[in-house]
Amino acid sequence: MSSKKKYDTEFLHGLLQDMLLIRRFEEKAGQMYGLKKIGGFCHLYIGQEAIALGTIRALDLKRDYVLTSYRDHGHALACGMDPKSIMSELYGKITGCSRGKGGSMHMFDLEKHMFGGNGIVGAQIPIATGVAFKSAYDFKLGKTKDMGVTLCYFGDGAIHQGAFHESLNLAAIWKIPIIYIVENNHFGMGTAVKRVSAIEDFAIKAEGYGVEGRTIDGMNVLTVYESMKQIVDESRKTGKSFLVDLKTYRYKGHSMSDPAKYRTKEELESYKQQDPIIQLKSDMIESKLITEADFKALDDSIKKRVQESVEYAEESPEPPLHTMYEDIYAE
Amino acid sequence: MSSKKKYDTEFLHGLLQDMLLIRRFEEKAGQMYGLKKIGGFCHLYIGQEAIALGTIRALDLKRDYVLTSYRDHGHALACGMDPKSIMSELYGKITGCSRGKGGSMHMFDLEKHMFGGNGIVGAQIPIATGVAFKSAYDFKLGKTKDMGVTLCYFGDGAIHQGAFHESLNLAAIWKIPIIYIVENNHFGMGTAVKRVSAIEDFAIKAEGYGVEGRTIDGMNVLTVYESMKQIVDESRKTGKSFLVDLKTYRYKGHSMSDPAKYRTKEELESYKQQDPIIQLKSDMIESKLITEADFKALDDSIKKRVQESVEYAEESPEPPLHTMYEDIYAE
Amino acid sequence: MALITFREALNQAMDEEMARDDKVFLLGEEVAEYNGAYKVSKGLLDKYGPHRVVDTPIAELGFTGLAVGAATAGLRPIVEWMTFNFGLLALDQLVNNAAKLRHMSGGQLSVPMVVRGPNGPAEYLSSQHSQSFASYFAHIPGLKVVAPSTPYDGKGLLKSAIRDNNPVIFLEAEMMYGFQGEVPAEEYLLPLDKADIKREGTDVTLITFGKPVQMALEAAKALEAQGVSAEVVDLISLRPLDEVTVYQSVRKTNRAVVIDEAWPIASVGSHLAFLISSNCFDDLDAPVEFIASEDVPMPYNHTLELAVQPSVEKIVTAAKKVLYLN
Amino acid sequence: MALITFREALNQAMDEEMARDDKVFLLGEEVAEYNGAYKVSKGLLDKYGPHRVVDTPIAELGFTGLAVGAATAGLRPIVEWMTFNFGLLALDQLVNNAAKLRHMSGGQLSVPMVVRGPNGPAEYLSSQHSQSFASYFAHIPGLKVVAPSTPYDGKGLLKSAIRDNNPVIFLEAEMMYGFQGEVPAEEYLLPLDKADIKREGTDVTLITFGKPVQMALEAAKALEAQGVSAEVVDLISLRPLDEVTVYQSVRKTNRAVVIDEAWPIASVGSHLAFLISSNCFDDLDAPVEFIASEDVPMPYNHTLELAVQPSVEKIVTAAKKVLYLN
Ligand SMILES: Cc1ncc(C[n+]2csc(CCOP(=O)(O)OP(=O)(O)O)c2C)c(N)n1
Ligand SMILES: Cc1ncc(C[n+]2csc(CCOP(=O)(O)OP(=O)(O)O)c2C)c(N)n1
Ligand SMILES: [Mg+2]
Ligand SMILES: [Mg+2]
Repeated sequence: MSSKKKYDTEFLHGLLQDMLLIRRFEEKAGQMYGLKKIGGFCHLYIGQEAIALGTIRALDLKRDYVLTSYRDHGHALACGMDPKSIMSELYGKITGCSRGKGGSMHMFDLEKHMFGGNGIVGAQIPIATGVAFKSAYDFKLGKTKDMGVTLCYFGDGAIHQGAFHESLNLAAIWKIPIIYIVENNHFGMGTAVKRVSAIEDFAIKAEGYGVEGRTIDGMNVLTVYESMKQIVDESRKTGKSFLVDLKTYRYKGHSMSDPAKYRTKEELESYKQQDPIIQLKSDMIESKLITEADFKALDDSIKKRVQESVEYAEESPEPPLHTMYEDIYAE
Repeated sequence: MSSKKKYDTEFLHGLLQDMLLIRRFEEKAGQMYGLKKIGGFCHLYIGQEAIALGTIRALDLKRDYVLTSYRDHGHALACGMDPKSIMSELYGKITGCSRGKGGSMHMFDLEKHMFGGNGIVGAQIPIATGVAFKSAYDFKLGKTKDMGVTLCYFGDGAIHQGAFHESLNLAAIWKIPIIYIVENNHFGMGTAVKRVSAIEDFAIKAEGYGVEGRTIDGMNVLTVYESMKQIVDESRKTGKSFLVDLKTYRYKGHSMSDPAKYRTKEELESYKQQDPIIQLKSDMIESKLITEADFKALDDSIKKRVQESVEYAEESPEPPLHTMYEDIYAE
Repeated sequence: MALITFREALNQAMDEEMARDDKVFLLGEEVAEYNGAYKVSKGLLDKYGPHRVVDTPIAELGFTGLAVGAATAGLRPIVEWMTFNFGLLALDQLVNNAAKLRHMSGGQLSVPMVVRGPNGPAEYLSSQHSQSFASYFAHIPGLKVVAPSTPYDGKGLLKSAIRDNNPVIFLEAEMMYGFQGEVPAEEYLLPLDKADIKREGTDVTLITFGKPVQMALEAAKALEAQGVSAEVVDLISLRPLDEVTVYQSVRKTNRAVVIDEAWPIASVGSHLAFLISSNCFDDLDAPVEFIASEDVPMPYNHTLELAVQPSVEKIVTAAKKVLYLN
Repeated sequence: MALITFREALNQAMDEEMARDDKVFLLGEEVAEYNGAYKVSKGLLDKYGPHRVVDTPIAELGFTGLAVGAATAGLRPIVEWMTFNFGLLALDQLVNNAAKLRHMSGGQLSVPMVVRGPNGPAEYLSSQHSQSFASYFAHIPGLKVVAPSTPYDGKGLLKSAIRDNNPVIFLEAEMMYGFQGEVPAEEYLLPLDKADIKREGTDVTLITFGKPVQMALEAAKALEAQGVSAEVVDLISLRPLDEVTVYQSVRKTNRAVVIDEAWPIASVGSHLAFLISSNCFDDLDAPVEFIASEDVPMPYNHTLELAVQPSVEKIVTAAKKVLYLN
């Protein structure tokens, strides 16, 4: 592996730190869910960290945008949102990023260009296409010199929604700078990909729309980053859209109530062998960029940060009753 | 051309006669529309006759099914529906096949397995998939030895609907014996295919679903028939589904109110040079199967039949007022 | 009679009807191998196999439309929408097709299918997952719509819905699956078009359907303690509306409170409140009170989401208002 | 003032707003090169070019969702649905997304967009193409809904809708595009939340919105000839409801007829009839009369389709009924 050569230490450090932040944050969210501090659906991102980090680091969030599904804590963190505002949102507190209105599935940060968090499978696909349309529009009207790029994440289950089909066609004919990212964790709830798809590799679908398809190992954050960097640059310059199938795995059940009996321990273990955090860590240790002790220290500081987010959420006030009438209409 | 060798005269005669029946029926419908005997949307099939005939003749309508869009007079006639019941329906009379409830877009004949006639672009695609699902279901439950096959027609404009995407995937994963037929007349209303699609040949989309794709000249009825015969047989035996892109042209506007200014005279003329009726007629004359005089006689008899359908419709009674409460719920 | 849950009652209904008629099949997301997101279809895959208990891709428009087609061709599909929130994606197939194919074909086609699943507010799910769409279906001629409130009703109605030759929308609720109630061992069917008096009373009529029926019964108990005798009418059928039963009750009590957990504007509840206002004009001693959810998207925060919805308290207060008490 | 058609008025509104703000763009099927299926967008492509007047594929869910996204990112899309019948395919994007994104993001996002096009019964189009879905939108918090009835209102309201920072559903009607009316040369805006008294009267209030307003005005004329003075309230806004204006009128006339061309159950019309019944309980001299379309899918046959819908005659009869005449 070549991390040493191509990247500066700080960049790699950042990746490691933020993947670890997602991991620890999600573990804590799961724990707090067990304590009934968090309710409803809560979809953890553990195992898929390389995707959020590897893709979002390829962006310039001043002009680029991120939209995803309900499995959105990881993307929110990768966009630089404060763990406090996310944990608080999980608690339904007024200090949450969405003022306790959205909960787990609806993390938003307008300033950081994190546009949610959507609970309807596939609904974010046309919406993200529209966000990206704005970038193309400004460019075509001569308002910008190059385009913002939008990343649109969805699952292997979501790809069969009509919304996917309609959006890819729109992106292709209007040259919309968007990258459609299948976070292919091999299951939509309890349904294995092959039970609902006659094809295995979703990149094949790209050709039917005249967009470009790619298949990428989603367990290695540097592989993800490198491919995405290239794709994002091309999309920015040309307005081309891409369909990227990133193979990954979720370690936990679909949501907190799912015992995940539909898969084998062995399958799960084989993915844990490729754990994105361990991969990068080993690589960095091998390259002498960090030591085990450094890692331990990093991990401790992250755990502390996560714990602080819990304390913040615990101490934050409930939204007052009258807020139920707020945040519905804009002035 | 080889019509003489492969087909018996009667079969070819039937094709010629029924294409001519559609042509003359549609011309008359257009005329009656001009006289305000018919109202609303009326989408004529002139130019596309080879498709309805060439495909439906490949079926066994005892067990096979037909579903199409609002441009449905041709399919209704090709399924063997009486021109009287169709013209009467256009007049909104109680003797119409749909008792004056449906009009031009909703021709149905349960017994002849003509399942309509749908006014929502693309809506017939999942419905037809369901009709075909019934055939697969009976087969899987051991009730039948081989399967009925369903033909599902839609336009080059309809293919961009999500309903298309969702249906093809269902057909592929469940091995549903259905043939998706794009009647590619190059325009959806005033929109040329290439303005709403980044790919030209829709058969390419098939691969993305794991179904088989074909492109066929839709102006030659024998070409259509031969390809379809083979496809229908294969689908019947294997439950395979197909996506077939049949290239054709509509001579008239989209509906009666459309002056069709979006295309050139030359383009229209070039298709008229390949007119499906003239092609078959010339071929049969060349092969000495008919004479010009035979053709004239056939045409006259068909015109008479069409005229009779008008008289029938004219003389038929209006639906009584109380019928507005009928045909809504089944017992 | 056995005490079983609403979930089990629905399961029994499907099981019995699938055993009775092999044209009946179930399809939806996670209904087979996972036994249903809410376990309503538990055991059916094992019993009837994958051709009759069918896991679908996440493609509501597609598989609902497929069911419409299969129904016209002679099968009797039961579609499970994981929740009715997702059913919006499939609305065209129900409203423009299932409800109209018989009409547009002049009575030739019929569409014997059931669409069932949880509708209405759940818990901690925010705005996209906690809404009642009852009015969307009740609005549409060509559909039948029922909303049971007990295991007994659920079983009898679902069996009738499956045997009905029309598209029937069958509204359940996530929070109801655990409700318990008595269900006889013998087979029974219930009519799809009849309201049911769940409790008799003389002073005020509380009318609702689905999950809030329990609230109305609790409110009736609380009112009893305060000397008020409340009658509870469980509407059951939202299309057609059993107006006769409703009017009979209101003409007896002369006071009505309608409860609907949907948003107020253009709801089944306000429609009913209008019908009563108009048809019992001379019998009413007070304007009809109508309790709906607050006219806002559902917030995630639990305190807010409870405050948004109808409650026993709100019903008691409304009943007292029409009685001019306090 | 110039006499122009409803179609031209809408065209002017879009034209002026597109000239004023280059964030405004129009998209939909056939809106550009074809100038609109009903020619409402005539000339806009020539004036603003293909980046701002955009022909879409037939993909209602996709392009409506795209507009939602573009709006959150700062543009001001006007979506033309060729007809609202096809909009059912896109309902998820309006109901689950456009109406809720602001709420779910705790007030961060806004969705300034307009969805417009013909809604309601047209002529000779059978069941799938001739239906009013007004109640589907009025039901949903997070949306605004307006239904103008004249060129003047159409222009002023559409301009306001385009400038509004929320998703506005703008209901037109195929049969209305040719309606003529006076429109001033100077720019004007109209409020999205106000009803309008279209004719003053003292004996009975006729309340409706959209296309049937003309019918109500004709009915008022016919009633005048019979010595009855009818007030006509044009509701205009279906969400929010301008209850004040409605109640003021009913409290003056003590009699109300509500007309809605949708199906009756769970409609805007019956909701309004309930609100009046309840809030003007002590003022009403007769139960509110409600005229909707018959509760059936629309037949193609013209005689039947006219019989199904509200009519001047039906309104006159209802007005007389609440006045206990005949
Ligand atoms: C339209 C819609 N249908 C169904 C659901 C219920 N649901 C939520 S997540 C999910 C599975 C999605 O799987 P996938 O797209 O692979 O994403 P993953 O959860 O694996 O990240 C389903 C069926 C929903 N939220 N929305
Ligand atoms: C869902 C929906 N959107 C729009 C329309 C209006 N419309 C009717 S036909 C048509 C064009 C369809 O073109 P195509 O699929 O190519 O079929 P063709 O008319 O060429 O046979 C459109 C946009 C509709 N009926 N349904
Ligand atoms: Mg997945
Ligand atoms: Mg076409």
